[in-house]
Amino acid sequence: MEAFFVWFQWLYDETGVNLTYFYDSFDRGRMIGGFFTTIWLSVVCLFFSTIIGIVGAWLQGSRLVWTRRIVQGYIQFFRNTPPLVQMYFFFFALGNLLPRVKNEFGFMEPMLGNFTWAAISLSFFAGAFNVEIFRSGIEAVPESTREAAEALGYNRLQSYMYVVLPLAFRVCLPALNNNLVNLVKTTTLAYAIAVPELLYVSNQIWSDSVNVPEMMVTLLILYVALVGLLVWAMHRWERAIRVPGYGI
Amino acid sequence: MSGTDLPVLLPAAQRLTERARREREVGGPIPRLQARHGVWLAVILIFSAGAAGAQAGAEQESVLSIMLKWTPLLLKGFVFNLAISFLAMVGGTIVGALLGIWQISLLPPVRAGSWLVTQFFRNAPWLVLLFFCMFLLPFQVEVFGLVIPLPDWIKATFGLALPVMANVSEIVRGAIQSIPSGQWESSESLAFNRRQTLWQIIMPQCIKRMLPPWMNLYAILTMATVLASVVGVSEVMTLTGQVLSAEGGRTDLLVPFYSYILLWFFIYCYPIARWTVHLERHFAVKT
Amino acid sequence: MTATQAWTTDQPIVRIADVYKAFGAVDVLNGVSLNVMKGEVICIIGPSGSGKSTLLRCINALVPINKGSIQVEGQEVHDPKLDKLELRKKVGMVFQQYNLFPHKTAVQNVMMAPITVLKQDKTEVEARAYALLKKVRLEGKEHSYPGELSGGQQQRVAIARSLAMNPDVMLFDEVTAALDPETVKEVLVTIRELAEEGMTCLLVTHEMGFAREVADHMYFTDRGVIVEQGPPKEFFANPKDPRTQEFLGQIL
Amino acid sequence: MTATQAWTTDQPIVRIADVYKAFGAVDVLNGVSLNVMKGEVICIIGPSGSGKSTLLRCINALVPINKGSIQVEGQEVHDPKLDKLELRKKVGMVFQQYNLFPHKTAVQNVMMAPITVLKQDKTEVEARAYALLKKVRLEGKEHSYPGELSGGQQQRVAIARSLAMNPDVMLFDEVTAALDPETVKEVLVTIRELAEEGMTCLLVTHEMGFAREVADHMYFTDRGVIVEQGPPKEFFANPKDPRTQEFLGQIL
Amino acid sequence: LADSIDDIKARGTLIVGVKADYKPYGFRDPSGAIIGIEPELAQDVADKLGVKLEMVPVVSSNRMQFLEQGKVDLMIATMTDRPDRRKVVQIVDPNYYSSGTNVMSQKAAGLKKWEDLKGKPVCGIQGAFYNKKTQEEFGAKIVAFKGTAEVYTALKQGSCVGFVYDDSALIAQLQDTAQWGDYEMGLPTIDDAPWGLAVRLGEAKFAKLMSDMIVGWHKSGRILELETKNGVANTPFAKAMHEKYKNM
Ligand SMILES: Nc1ncnc2c1ncn2[C@@H]1O[C@H](COP(=O)(O)OP(=O)(O)OP(=O)(O)O)[C@@H](O)[C@H]1O
Ligand SMILES: Nc1ncnc2c1ncn2[C@@H]1O[C@H](COP(=O)(O)OP(=O)(O)OP(=O)(O)O)[C@@H](O)[C@H]1O
Ligand SMILES: [Mg+2]
Ligand SMILES: [Mg+2]
Repeated sequence: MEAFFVWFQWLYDETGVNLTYFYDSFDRGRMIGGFFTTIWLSVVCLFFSTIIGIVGAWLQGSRLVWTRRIVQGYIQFFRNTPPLVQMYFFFFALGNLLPRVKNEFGFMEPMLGNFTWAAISLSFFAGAFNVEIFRSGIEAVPESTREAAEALGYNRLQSYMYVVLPLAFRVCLPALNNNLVNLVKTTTLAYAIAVPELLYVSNQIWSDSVNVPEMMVTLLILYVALVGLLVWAMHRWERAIRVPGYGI
Repeated sequence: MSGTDLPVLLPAAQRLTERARREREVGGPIPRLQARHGVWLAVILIFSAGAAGAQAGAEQESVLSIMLKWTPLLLKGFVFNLAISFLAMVGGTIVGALLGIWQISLLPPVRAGSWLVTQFFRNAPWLVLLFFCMFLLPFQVEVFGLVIPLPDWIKATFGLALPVMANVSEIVRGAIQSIPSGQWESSESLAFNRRQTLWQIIMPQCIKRMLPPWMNLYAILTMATVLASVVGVSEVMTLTGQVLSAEGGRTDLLVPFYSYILLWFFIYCYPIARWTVHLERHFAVKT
Repeated sequence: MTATQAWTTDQPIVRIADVYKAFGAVDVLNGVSLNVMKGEVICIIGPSGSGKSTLLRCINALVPINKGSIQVEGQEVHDPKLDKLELRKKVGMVFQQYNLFPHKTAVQNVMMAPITVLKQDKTEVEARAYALLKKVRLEGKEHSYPGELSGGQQQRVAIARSLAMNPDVMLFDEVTAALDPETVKEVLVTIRELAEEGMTCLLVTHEMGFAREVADHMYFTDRGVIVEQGPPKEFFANPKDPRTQEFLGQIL
Repeated sequence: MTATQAWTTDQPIVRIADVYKAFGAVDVLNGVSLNVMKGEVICIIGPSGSGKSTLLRCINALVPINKGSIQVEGQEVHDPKLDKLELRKKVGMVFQQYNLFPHKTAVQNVMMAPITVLKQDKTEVEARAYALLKKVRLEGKEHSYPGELSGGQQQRVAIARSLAMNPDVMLFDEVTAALDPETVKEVLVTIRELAEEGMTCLLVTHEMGFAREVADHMYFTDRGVIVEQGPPKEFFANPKDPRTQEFLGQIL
Repeated sequence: LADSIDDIKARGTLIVGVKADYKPYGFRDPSGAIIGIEPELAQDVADKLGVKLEMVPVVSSNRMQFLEQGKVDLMIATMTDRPDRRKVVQIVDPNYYSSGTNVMSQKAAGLKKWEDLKGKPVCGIQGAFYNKKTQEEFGAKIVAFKGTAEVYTALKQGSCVGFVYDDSALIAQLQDTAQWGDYEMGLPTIDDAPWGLAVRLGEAKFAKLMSDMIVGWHKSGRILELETKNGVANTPFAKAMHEKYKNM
């Protein structure tokens, strides 16, 4: 293993290709930390944005005008403003409004840290798109299928949970898939509020070691792999829940 | 898969037409909600917050007047954002549409090649693509001794057009594949060739399905133009950072300034979103 | 809630009195009255758009009515205070397009409602579901998805799904459309068996041969009113109303 | 390409000889042979899944065959060198699901193919399209979109659309399924008129009454082979094959 | 290979990469022009060459690429002179400026020595080279943001205990007692690191010219003058260099 790391030192000396995270244990630690932060942030946001999408689409079908309006307002706000600015907004503006708590060093610090805010703002951002995606899926479920559920005595929530949503899910999976891919890529924005994810640590490494191109290539490879994994898993899933006789 | 849509549950087509008919009976589109009121409320809140901040530091210049002072500069930056988003969308859409059609080509190599290109550019982070454009494209090109400069914002346009292209490609492919196969068969049995079928039968039916994801993509792209700072474009976010720094890092400026920028984006993008809904409905009535 | 207040089996189980229904400006039902006794099988025929499906949907409270009264087991269906879920447990409906849940297998389709809606025990429901599928001659197809079944098979799953709720009344909306003669026959046999077991059935159909075979009583609707009725023999042999005569005359 | 090489009108216009077709492991056609003369109307009946639709689609070269020969006007359909577009100009097809182009009005649906494919003059095609729609009794519906037409009306637009190409042979796949008796009658009349004008028609149907009325010759298919054939009178009155007898016996 | 001085003269403009977000070294005025200490130095160079000056705003992640690509002729962009950077661009000797590193924190925190930072969240600026050191040697948890405005806001809201930054900039900030009365710069300044002005590798003639110019600036006290003009206390480095060169 050590020899492996030393080889990259040699590579740098000989060719100028500087992959510090192989031979420098500090950079390696940062890089691994960044990698897992990205994964963790992605997973958290994938989960919550999907929940937001499902609940939002359900609320959008509500009979109460104001519920629908609030959901629409939410969607329009988050879709039409840059997520980077949203993140600032959550962290600096809302973060300031929350009560502070004493931390282990005896300082008053904000109740929610930057990771939490990044997760919240990215979930809301992707969630806004998810609501629309689920809505389109729900609209594609034939009225007659919903009626059949009603005729069997399902109430509104039951027919949504057991019939409409499972079908809508299959219809909108490709679109959802796409949005989730975007979400994973968008987690890079968390670097703006100092969440130590991949872009953030890469940025630190390239400012320390002047190896911007190498780090960019690294980022490219890592993200294409990560997203590729997600796409692959989603496709597997898509196939697994595919309904015979439907879709193309 | 795609931004795009939907391997549609077959009966949906019928049902949607039903709704369109109902809308026609009512004598026009049944209006969806108006997010505007809520938003204006938010705007007023933001401004009052700014004003309050201004009163706190009495001897300092008021937040509002600082914002006004810098507005012309920031607007110049915002113009870059809009120009980049517009050009990248046009370029990306044209190339992406071709790529999407190639994805359903009957020739396996064409199909595989365009699939690969699409997947690669779709999965790579935008920032990294932008950086490579900055890095790989020269700052000027010489054609027959003529030096054509490639300013940063052109590079940024190029860098952003790549992911747009990949996304459009997926949108087009998804939409084409969501058209029931009966449409292909009946065109075939009427002796349409593949090109005629595609352009006269399939594509017109795809428009409605493609519009929402396409406009979503434009929204995402517009928001992503702020990344152009990486290639050195003085777009609005970069300038905002520089302005805040020029004001000496006053902590009461950060939120008002970013809210201000937020508002600009909203004012630009929201009407487009409304217009999409309108267009979608327009196409829905006809099908 | 399970209100059988004043109702006894010697009264009509479904009592429809002077029902009017309009969709916007379109008058669909213009004063329909009919009574169905427990265990009876009635058939409603009539040209397209004459309001047959709408009538069935009104009985099930899927659409509200404008005027008149519909009672099932003595209980007013369009009473705003009525718990619709209770009604639907008593009245089953089979749709022309089957409307099976495409993401569930045949047996799951049958089991879902009793478990979710009636909160019945899963193993018990499962046993009943298999029995029902056997009854509609679908042994071996229990684990097929609707997309893998032929139209006639889907139709029979839909019937089993409704029966699993143990309704007192079944509404069938054009259950034989687009089926081949053999499958029509199978569905016919199934419905007959149900009737023999005392199930009350209301059918809408375009298949005259089928109606003749299965019905205890025929109704002919046109433009939202019942134009003619009677036992099938007489109805087909000597239609009295000119509209009925014309309609029956078209049949090949 | 308009090859009428050796074909003369005294030979069968459609000549199907010993055709085999399998989808993967599923054998669908197992040696089908039949001949249709110019101006003849033939009906193919048979249980669901017996390969009727597949046979029609083979004639139109929508699906390739595994073995055997299909000739239209003396020309081999499954000759790889054949220009399929030329074949399809000669053979029209009407699908069970209509497959109209939902983004075009009725008259546009009819006009599209002649203009795009045959490059015919627009005004001339337009006049013909209106005439065709009149012929299928759709006056006044010319500018309706498919979504605004009833099933029977859509079906007739689909017929007009195929006729606009002036084919020599028409294939109808279950065109009357899910239509009410009155509309079935109208479609029947339309097809009869076509036959009288000398059009060759191949129909697949589940409506025995309809088949009896319209066909010059009946074919009964089961499990991918033609089990029985004959003129309709004899076919319905004295079926010889036990399978046919059973099938016809089911009819109500 | 043509010499870039000839190119610049032929072109009639000198293109210099400067910072635009680092008051007072390089920042915008409301008209959009970039002003500050470094732009003035750049103007001196242009005057010396007798050409017009064009300034390109750079950030740490792209400044070296811009120079390598030929997009800028010269870089005066607060870049710390480090050996690995010398491999990529040619840093001109002598150094034109220098700054030390210090931490601004609440007086109540009572930070006295660098080791006190251990385990605590400390704000920083993305791309600063001392982030790594503070993290690696003193065990602080660096929370780095894009710009100073973000950092000051985060500091105020308690997201970190201090701000590690160039001491000269911190001194200037602390003068605003209305906002920062409760804060101090309690640690000893470390790492007096020199800043380097850079040209492309192999530009011997241009490098020589720039070297002479830097000596000239030190000799004439131009740097000290610019510091005073921009409200920065004269730094020990500038004073020392002036002493060293003034009599040569
Ligand atoms: N939701 C609705 N809104 C408006 N009009 C409707 C609606 N549902 C049905 N109708 C109209 O009511 C009339 C009767 O419809 P219904 O479905 O009851 O006819 P039907 O007798 O079942 O005909 P078919 O035999 O074609 O099924 C039709 O003209 C139809 O267009
Ligand atoms: N593309 C296909 N792939 C696999 N199997 C197919 C395909 N198309 C048809 N089949 C099978 O071929 C058989 C015959 O199908 P076909 O559609 O020709 O029947 P049909 O006689 O028209 O029946 P119906 O009366 O129900 O329309 C069926 O068992 C069907 O499942
Ligand atoms: Mg009906
Ligand atoms: Mg068929």
